[in-house]
Amino acid sequence: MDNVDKEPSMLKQKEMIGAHFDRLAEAPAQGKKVVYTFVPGNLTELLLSFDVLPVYPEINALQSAMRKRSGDFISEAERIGHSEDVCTYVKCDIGMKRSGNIGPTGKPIPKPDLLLLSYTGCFTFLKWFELLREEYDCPVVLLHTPYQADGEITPSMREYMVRQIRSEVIPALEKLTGRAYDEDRLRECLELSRQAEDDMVHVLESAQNRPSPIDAYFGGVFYIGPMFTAFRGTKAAVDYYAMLKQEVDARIARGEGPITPDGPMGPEKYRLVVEGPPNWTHFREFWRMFSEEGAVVVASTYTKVGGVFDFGFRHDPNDPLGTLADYCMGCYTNRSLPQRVEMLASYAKKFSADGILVNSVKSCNSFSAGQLVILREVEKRTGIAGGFIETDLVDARYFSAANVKNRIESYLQMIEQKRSGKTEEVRA
Amino acid sequence: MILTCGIDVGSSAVKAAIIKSHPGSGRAREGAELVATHVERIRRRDQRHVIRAVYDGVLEAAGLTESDIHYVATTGEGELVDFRTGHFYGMTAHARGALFLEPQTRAVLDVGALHARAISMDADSKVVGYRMTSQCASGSGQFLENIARYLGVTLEEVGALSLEGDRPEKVSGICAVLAETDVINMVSRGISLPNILRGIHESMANRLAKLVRKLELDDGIVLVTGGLANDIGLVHATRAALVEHGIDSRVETHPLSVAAGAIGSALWGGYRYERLSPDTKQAA
Amino acid sequence: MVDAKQTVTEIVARADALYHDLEFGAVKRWKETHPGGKVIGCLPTYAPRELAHAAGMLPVYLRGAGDQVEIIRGDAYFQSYICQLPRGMIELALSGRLDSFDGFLFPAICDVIRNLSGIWQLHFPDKLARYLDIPQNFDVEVGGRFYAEELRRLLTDFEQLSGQKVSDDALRHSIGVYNTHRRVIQNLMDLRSEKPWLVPADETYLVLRAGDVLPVEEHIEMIKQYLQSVVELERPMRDHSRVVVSGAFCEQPPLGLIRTLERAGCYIVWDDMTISARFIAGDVSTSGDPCVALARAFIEQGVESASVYSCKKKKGSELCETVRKAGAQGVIFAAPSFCDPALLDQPMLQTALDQESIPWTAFKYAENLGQFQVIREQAGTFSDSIRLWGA
Amino acid sequence: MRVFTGIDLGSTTTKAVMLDENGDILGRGITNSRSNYDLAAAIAKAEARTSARFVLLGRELATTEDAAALDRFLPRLQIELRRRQHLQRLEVLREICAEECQHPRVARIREELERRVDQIVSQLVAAEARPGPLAIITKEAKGSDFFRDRASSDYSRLAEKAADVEVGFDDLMSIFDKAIIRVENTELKEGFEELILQALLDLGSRFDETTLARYRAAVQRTLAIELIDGGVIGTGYGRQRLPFPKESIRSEILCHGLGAHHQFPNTRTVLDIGGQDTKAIQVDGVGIVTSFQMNDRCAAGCGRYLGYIADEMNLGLHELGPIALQSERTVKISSTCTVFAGAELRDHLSSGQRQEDILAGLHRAIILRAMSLLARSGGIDDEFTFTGGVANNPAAVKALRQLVQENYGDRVLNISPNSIYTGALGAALFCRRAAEDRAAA
Ligand SMILES: Nc1ncnc2c1ncn2[C@@H]1O[C@H](COP(=O)(O)OP(=O)(O)O)[C@@H](O)[C@H]1O
Ligand SMILES: Nc1ncnc2c1ncn2[C@@H]1O[C@H](COP(=O)(O)OP(=O)(O)O)[C@@H](O)[C@H]1O
Ligand code: SF4
Ligand code: SF4
Ligand code: SF4
Repeated sequence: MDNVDKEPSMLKQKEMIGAHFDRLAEAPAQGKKVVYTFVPGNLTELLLSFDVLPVYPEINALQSAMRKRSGDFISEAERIGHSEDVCTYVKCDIGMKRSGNIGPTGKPIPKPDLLLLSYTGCFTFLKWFELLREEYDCPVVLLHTPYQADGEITPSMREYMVRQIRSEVIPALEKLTGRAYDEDRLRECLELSRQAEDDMVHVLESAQNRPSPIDAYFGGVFYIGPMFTAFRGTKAAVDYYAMLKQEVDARIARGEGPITPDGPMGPEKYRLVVEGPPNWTHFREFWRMFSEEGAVVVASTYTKVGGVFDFGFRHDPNDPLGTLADYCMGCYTNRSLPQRVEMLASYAKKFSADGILVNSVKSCNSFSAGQLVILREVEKRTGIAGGFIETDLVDARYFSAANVKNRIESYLQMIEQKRSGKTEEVRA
Repeated sequence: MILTCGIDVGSSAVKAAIIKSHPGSGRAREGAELVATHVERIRRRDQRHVIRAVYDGVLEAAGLTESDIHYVATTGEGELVDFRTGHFYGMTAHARGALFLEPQTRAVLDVGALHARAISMDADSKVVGYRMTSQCASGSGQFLENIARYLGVTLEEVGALSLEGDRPEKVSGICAVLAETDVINMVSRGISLPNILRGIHESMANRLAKLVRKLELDDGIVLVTGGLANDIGLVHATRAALVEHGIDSRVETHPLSVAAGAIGSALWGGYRYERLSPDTKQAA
Repeated sequence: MVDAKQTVTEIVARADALYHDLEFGAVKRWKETHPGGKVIGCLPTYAPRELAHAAGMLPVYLRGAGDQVEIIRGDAYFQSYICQLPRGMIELALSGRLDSFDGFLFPAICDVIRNLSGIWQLHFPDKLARYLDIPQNFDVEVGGRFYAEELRRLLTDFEQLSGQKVSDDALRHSIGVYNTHRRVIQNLMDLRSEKPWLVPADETYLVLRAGDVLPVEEHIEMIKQYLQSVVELERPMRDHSRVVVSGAFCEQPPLGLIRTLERAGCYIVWDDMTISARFIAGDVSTSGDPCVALARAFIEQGVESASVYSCKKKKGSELCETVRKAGAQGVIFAAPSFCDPALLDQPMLQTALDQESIPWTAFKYAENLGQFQVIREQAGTFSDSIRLWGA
Repeated sequence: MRVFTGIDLGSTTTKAVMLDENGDILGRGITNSRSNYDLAAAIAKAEARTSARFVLLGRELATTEDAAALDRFLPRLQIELRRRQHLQRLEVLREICAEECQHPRVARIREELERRVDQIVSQLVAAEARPGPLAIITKEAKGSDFFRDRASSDYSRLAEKAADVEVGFDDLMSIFDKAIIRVENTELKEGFEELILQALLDLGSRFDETTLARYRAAVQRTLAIELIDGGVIGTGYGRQRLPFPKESIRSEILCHGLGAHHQFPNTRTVLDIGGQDTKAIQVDGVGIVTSFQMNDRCAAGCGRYLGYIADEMNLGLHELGPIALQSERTVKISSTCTVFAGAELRDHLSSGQRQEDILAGLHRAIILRAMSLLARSGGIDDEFTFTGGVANNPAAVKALRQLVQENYGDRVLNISPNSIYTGALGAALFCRRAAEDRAAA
């Protein structure tokens, strides 16, 4: 987005993230504690209340990919014995660690003082931190989020989580920082989260407009950035989302579509719902395959991995630990297949989509296993056209541009053909 | 004097070697001599038929007859050799053969028709580690062979042509078959033969380097064996790729590299022969 | 002697037939002799079969479709980069081979099995499809409590399915039966590490796999008889190396692969292929609240597994211990392609082995793999290097 | 006359279909895609023009001749036409082979090599020049065979006989391998006019002067018809490589869907197995694609697979199917990796399995992969149409029929003798439609 006009929110976001990495780089000198944790099911507010800095290995991995470094990192991990078959996020992170742990801004990322294995819905996270544990000599604390197998959160699940937070996570943070758990501080953070969440949902819902003022997948990953990482529960996030909301509302008022890496998008021709994470190694190229054809993504599930807010959940300052548990268990990755189908079908309707497209990534069993069934079910329930492409998160070897483009084009032409209903017979 | 014959039955070629060694020279087979080698591509012929032809060929080259041979050792698809005395597994044989050809060898890069493998070994040719390509044929000799066929050059020309390339064109696909399409596209975009071949070599070399990189190598030479050792373009690219991957071992090849497996198994045959009981010797 | 040989042949033939019968004739026969009895299919790795047993049901382990069934519809459900097992499961289900099953249990082991439970819920709404979360917290008061509650909830589902109320005594009885089962299996494993030439890998495997479908009491008898007879056989000891096979706890390698390993000169003295029956080491307590006892046993006596977060400081110490105890000379890592848990575990386990100078080799397989040459070469070289230079 | 052309640049073959103003098929052309897409498109298009002329000739003749006579005459004429083209190519082959023999690599055995290669080519020519229905010609007439495939299998058979210690089989084959590529990329010199007159001459002795005169007149009238290019639409794997504007390119999915619908209007499911990709497509009652699946980045189980097998067994592609049909016991084949196929094949051969049983297994393996894709795209609805080059293979069709029956029950299975042209046909239909739209606008 270098030669394209940037909106103020974009600049602000860049600045926020830059500042975070600066803080991280200075953490050891400043005596600040660093905690590694994951995006889905993160306890950012709790961490903030202890004044520790979070590092999200997935974010490092995806940033590495966008900077075209992931290939080297992955091959480094494969060199030390990791299989070609497994999740490339893990390999990218391990490889980055082995290559000096330099962050996206070129500054070093400090070693963790604690590994907070608070994760949601993916077994690979467990392995990931087992692997990191071997790399670093630091304590690990695990928060196990039970899966919503039957599409609900039972009292037993909630109790289990609260008990873990209370008897394991909090004591570990207390021990690390030497300060006592401050519930009031946590409540304040949760209140700030709630405010930002309101505005973010407003932005995501704006895609119901025609044309949609946002791209809820490619653009969406930028919008969720602050919310899913180090900024939830801060004033900065509240300001960012307020600003973003304003910009989006202004675009709606002007009847404008989303901003793409190549500037404002042309006329909106196709409205899609996308399931699955994006590819990061060819992010712009990938986006362009859609934007050039006039396809805009009006809703995606990937923007819900770090929390599902659009069905009403908000962090609740009145029940601090309970709300953290609910948040973790509610993340998209912790939802059962039937719930995911439900969600996609509701998006298709709510956002008047022309099609549902699955981007299946080789890395991620958690997302991918069952996506074909999801696709069929959503097609069946909504009657809109389904499409399927395969790429990977951060392994460029699995992004075959020609192949992906071919499928996307065929898919969009299919929607077009379906819509126009032109046929031999009709014309004859 | 013990005369042993090693036969390496591969998927694209059959290789044979006859070794003369002294009784009592143990595992090291100090003073062993290579008497003759013989190689034939299978090329759509019946394997058993080729095996026989190769055996006859190597005997003729050595000026020996079947009854002179004390032990026939096989490697590769050894089951097909019904006159074998014993069998040794591929990497054991290649490591041994490589050490014979080049005593400084500490790692072998065996690139054959369908597989590539990197083997690290100690000074005694004991295999200490290895990596292989997976169940996918991309980046193997067969792949190169197909491409050569497409491009209308013979295998013998491939190496020299590739060295002429100055702006190698990257092959993107992982799949050998899809890479063919890449190559077709290149031709139609007017990329020169040398640059295409060099691009392929570089991509293969990169894969090979990754295999080697996963081994923990001591000093010493990396010897390329197998059919593709003849391909100087690949050897050249492999050298560069290893350097790029931060491996400073010297990469060498030997005119008899292709027969390394056969030579190795013949040497092992000598060792085992001495350990056979007298009556098995009779039978052998 | 002749009798022993015949007994072994018969047992193995029966086990072989059970292994190959993907129409699940044994299950149908069980249903005939147990009118109204319910059958629950359990996916790998570990399922608390005691609960089903106590409810008068037949728990059957399901491990994909092996190498005999052609996968047609199964592939429609999974991309190429997902392991083979779930395709096999779908194929079995859609081809009607699982019709005689009344419910399915999907233990938490990996994302694939977890999502498979969702597919089941979507596709087979009239059958019980139960995902069983296992705790990744190993405090008896936290994770143990949660797991005991999960077990109780599962028991309620089983009671509903079978129409039988399960008393604590009944459950304790079932635990006792499975304790015996665990003990006879341990005896077989012991013999295997002592005299592997008496119990070839493929035979042991088949006999143990028979326990997937047989009622536990029958299986106990089968193993006992096999053990009794096999020690009487004169089976020659070969100049083989002794290895542990690790990583094959879920999707199973084809029988041909197991045979290939032994033919390439490796005695398998321990493996995790049938770990589900040995997931809990030793007896489960038969006193007190039985669900709590099962939960405790899982937390305190559960074996190291890729699907369970390892709270041990050093990953792999348990594997090194196993190698020592079984008197193995090396480890063969055999994992299903695309199996994240097994494959992500390996580097850590390998580091641990390296530190103890235990040689290892690794390869991947799929349950329907048909070609073994590469694996034979690899295992053969591994065995060669142990034998030609080994201590 | 305005004509509309669709070109399907496949990964292995390039096909062209030409429609007239009424949407009737005038001509078809096919060539190997090999190294040069532009050239391949040009050759396919030129072939389509030639065959269009032939169809037009038929129309002209129909004005003067009675139907029965035409039925006797036209097929013969076509055979002769093809024979002429074929002989022409053999002559090109001879020249290029001779050039290849000058390469320093073979200097050692040049003379002997030259002699034997020439002898082999002469034998090929002799076989072709013999009158009567030749295998090559009738096969080609079915729209399925290539000069390359046929020539290479015949050549290698003869080469095996001609080889000895002095001039090895490898030496002989390497000359051919190099030459054939150049042959394929050579546009034939003579056009339709010379060829057809030659062909008429060949048949001349069978007709009386007046009939011949009428025929010649018809040829002249045909040649007088101007074929005006009404547009070209490209599709297929290589479509991006064509110097076409974007609006002249259609996805091959849509083309196959529409083409199949045109051939069999009741089609609901389409399976296309091409050289490097397999597609399963669902279409609705008017030919609109509703869902589709393609194989992923791995080319396992596609048409090239059969190509490798044929090479491996030293057979022509068209021979595989008929041999496999003789099987009584299908061997189970596990790997569909194209490159590994050869190894697996040898494996089974050396373990004593019969060739036809292995081949049957290989065909089944391919179809099994396709079945998965079909299942993924939504199953097989009635009617089911099989398109793409592999549909020419009877063993593949048999395996498909069987598996469809086993898994979906009774389904009408449509296969057009021109199945390989389905994509190109779809493209041509789109082309004609676009022209109409332009006219309407
Ligand atoms: N001069 C050469 N240049 C390049 N490749 C060669 C040459 N000679 C042989 N090869 C390749 O070597 C391969 C055979 O190698 P080999 O080690 O014998 O394999 P295998 O043991 O599997 O038969 C063939 O695939 C062929 O492509
Ligand atoms: N006569 C034939 N018999 C059997 N297979 C054939 C025949 N002709 C073509 N094929 C198969 O068709 C494939 C080419 O099909 P096609 O649909 O043209 O593919 P693409 O469009 O990808 O080039 C070849 O790879 C070959 O396997
Ligand atoms: S498997 Fe998926 S959810 Fe799990 S760590 Fe990898 S990318 Fe993330
Ligand atoms: S990717 Fe290509 S080379 Fe690899 S298995 Fe598939 S077809 Fe074979
Ligand atoms: S084989 Fe591995 S990835 Fe597949 S279901 Fe089993 S544990 Fe999961």
